[in-house]
Amino acid sequence: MDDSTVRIPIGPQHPFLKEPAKFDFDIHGEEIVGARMNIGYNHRGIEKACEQRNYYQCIYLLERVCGICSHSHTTAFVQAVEEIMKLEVPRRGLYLRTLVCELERLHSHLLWLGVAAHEVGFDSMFMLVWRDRELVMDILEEMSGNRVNYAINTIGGVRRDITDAQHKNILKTLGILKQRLDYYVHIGTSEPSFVGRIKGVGKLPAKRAAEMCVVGPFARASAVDVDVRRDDPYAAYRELDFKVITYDSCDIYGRVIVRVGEIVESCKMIEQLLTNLPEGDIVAPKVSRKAPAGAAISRYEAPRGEDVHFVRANGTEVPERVRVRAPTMANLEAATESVIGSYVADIPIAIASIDPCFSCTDRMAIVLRDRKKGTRVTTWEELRRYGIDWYGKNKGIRF
Amino acid sequence: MTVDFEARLKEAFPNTDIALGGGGRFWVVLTPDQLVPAVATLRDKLSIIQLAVIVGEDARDVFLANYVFTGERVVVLQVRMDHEKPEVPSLANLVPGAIVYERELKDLFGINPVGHPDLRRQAVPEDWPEGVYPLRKDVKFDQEESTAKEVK
Amino acid sequence: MLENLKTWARVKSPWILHFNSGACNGCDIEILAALMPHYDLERFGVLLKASPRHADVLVCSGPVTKQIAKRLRRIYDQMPEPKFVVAVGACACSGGAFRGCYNVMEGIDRVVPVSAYIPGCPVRPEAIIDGVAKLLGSLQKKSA
Amino acid sequence: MEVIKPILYILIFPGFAFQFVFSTYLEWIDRKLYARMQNRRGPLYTGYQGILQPVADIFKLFFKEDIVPAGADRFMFSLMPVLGLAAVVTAGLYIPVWLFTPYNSFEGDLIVVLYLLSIPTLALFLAGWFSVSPFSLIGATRVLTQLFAYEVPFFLALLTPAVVAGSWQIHKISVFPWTSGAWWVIPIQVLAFVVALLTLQAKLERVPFDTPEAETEVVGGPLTEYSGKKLALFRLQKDVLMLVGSAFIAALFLGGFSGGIWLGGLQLLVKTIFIVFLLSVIRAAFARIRIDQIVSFSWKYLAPVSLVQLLIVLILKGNGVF
Repeated sequence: MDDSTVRIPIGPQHPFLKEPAKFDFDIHGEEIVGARMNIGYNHRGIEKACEQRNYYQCIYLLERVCGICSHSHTTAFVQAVEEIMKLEVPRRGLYLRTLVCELERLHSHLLWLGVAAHEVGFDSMFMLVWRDRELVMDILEEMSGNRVNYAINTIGGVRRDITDAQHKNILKTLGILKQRLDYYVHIGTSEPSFVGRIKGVGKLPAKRAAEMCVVGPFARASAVDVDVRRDDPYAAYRELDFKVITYDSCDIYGRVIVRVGEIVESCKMIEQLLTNLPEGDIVAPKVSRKAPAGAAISRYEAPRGEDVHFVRANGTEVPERVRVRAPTMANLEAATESVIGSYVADIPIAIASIDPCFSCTDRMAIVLRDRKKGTRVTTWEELRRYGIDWYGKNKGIRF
Repeated sequence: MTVDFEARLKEAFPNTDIALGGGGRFWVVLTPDQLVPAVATLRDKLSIIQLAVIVGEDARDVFLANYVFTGERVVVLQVRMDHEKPEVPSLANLVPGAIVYERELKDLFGINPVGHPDLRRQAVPEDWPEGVYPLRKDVKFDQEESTAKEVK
Repeated sequence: MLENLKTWARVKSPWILHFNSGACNGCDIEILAALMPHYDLERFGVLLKASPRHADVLVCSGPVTKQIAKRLRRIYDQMPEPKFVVAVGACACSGGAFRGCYNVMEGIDRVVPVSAYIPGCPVRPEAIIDGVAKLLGSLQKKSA
Repeated sequence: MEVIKPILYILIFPGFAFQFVFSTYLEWIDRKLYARMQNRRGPLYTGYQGILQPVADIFKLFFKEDIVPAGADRFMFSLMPVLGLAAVVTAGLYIPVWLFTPYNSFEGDLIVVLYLLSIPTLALFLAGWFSVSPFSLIGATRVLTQLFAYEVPFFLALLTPAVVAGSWQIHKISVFPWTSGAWWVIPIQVLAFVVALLTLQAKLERVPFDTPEAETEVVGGPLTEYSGKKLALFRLQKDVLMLVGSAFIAALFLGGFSGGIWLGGLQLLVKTIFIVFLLSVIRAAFARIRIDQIVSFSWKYLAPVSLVQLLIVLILKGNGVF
């Protein structure tokens, strides 16, 4: 059966991918022996476009790098610009920025939990989780006026303050959400058919995870203890009390545990932020439109992992160079590798387990390691013949 | 902590220009030949192995490639290249994660990573014109040019 | 009589195929959100289908990157007649924030014919429902 | 009159017309229940509470362009939907809906029905096999693998009531609890009933046994390349299969539909909807399990459980309890 490896292409349009990307899997029966991916279907040239826009316009463009972690990219960008301009952001501004960060993490992780359930055909959980995600969306909409791209960051602070009524309402909604979360935590970690699909699947050992430079919940589920919020604190995280959740099972189950734990931590952080919300301005006064020459690197713990922005200013209103490194970029290679050895049925959940975001990544990459040399793209006829042979040999069926 | 790390970094890179930038980032300026030993030094002496990103830059007279390493602190290795023939040694053997970023250097800036295992077209489509590197400063795009005639 | 039946069935049962042609995800999650309990597009008989062969309406988001344009065309060609395309979001309508970027096509209608444009960045689920309802309404009018 | 009667049976009741109407109604019930369990409304504006939604779906598909993929085997590709539908509709003719025995009922018709109910699965497999897409092929092989997993427990489970009644005739089995007076044979067959429900779910390829059609994995499975009329026939086949499957389980395990045309009809309605309700609950409550998990689940649990049930029944029967 040495020649019996077939390659199935998945994407760029495939129901498990909400975004375009292309994977080629070499399969042997139902087992995957090689994997390789092409991304870049989403490359829109944002980095070049940033060089033609001023700093304020860039914020809005970068918000549209990705619709799920839109706040991550703007925060990372404005932090870099603030560093170059040497601006002091008022504490209330930092707190509100952090508040949106954590709300975004909440909605992103809920979204992920739903999508993960959908990948293994657990549509009821998908629907119910997304229903309660709407609660978070409502809070965000009330705060910022938008559901997805909040447009709340600006250089030197945030654009909108919250009122006392909103303050109360957020706490109230959070109370409802927390009750429901308990249920999802229970289901997500104990429902037998769900757990049966995720336990022991998509293994990425701790050592390999460190080598492959993975970040975010993906790394933390492989017992790699990294979290920018703690290691290199920004915004208001210095003043917050939170745990970094890690787990050592190195599989998808661990990633569910880590994300679910982070949802709970996020709820706690939001409460802390709201109770300790300082009075004062929300944005620094007199922000220049021009940034002095210089470069800055800004790190941000997005829901998916570490988001790195590099900004070089040249003394004008327009940045010289903006570089976005989205977390998915660092994780995809490792994720594709972790699929090797499992079944075809595990592809969607294994790829989805890193919460991929190709629009952030919008570049191309490869992977690696064909266990068998000389795999090839097969034609339909070969594929059919292979199937007939396989069943003939293994199940004694003749067609 | 900072002093300590700075001292160790200076010890690891003698005779090199090291600057402490904003946010506590260290900038180390190198020539292309110094890159591979420098990455090995970072790994062995300071145990920093996580490559966050490679940022290419077109500074008009030279090309820059900033290798951002994160770990205990953020260290940026800045490599300066000749504008006429930009080349850097590939880090593919030392840091597997560098493959994607290097490929993108080639696609968007035309910086050639020497010794890269697989240089395919990545960020740009297969039928992208040869020798046009979109992020170079001298490349301007006519907006109306980007129509969809070829697919219709 | 038969024509009426045809229109009725067509209007009452639009199955959609979602295609992301380089969007930022914002519109995509809102399309999904429109199918969720909060908005529940299934009330109108809308089902999200996986295969282009099963779908009637191609719901397309994103400014169409040059890499994906051919794929978009192919997906469209695979759909059986009668078929409709809905451009969801400012990018899909005109390129939106990405207009003028070197790797985008500036709108779905450069590649495939579009029946309905739903603007917004990103589109709200209510707007998607409204857009779909208007598309269906226009079908009804055409036949009447 | 004697000539018209069989034709009426086949065309009107319990043949084509009745089955089409009732099965689309059942699909609506299923979709509504499923939606309600997910806190949604489900179809709402097509007829009263969306009751005509499945009908609209099928009509729409009939009016759509019908594409046969370039590399596909045209004959087989077109034959399969018709074959599958014909098989289930024929099986449906044996539903014992009257007080008297159904038309063409005979000793041993249970076996015929069981085989007729296997044909749609094979049709689906061949349909996938003769399309030209890798997803269809993977789907098709999964259909067959799954068939090996659930078919034996399904047969074993349906054997139990037959053993109890001592007959291979569906009609006799269904009225046995009433004619013999031993109504309590119904509760003691609960294990077989559960196995039959789960395996019917697998036959219908619904969550948690929907690997062959898993959207996120293999697009549409064997049906990926189907469109228009042929897809409509497959959808209809699924609906009719759900009707026939639930009606048979109701007939064999829940005491049939005796009691004259009105009472019998009411019983048919209530009992079938009850089975569909159970199927919907199963669909809503689980995640999809992998194909290897399906196989091991059927052979580790379903098959032994149905054997145990058979043993219980045989012991009771041997002791002359009924």
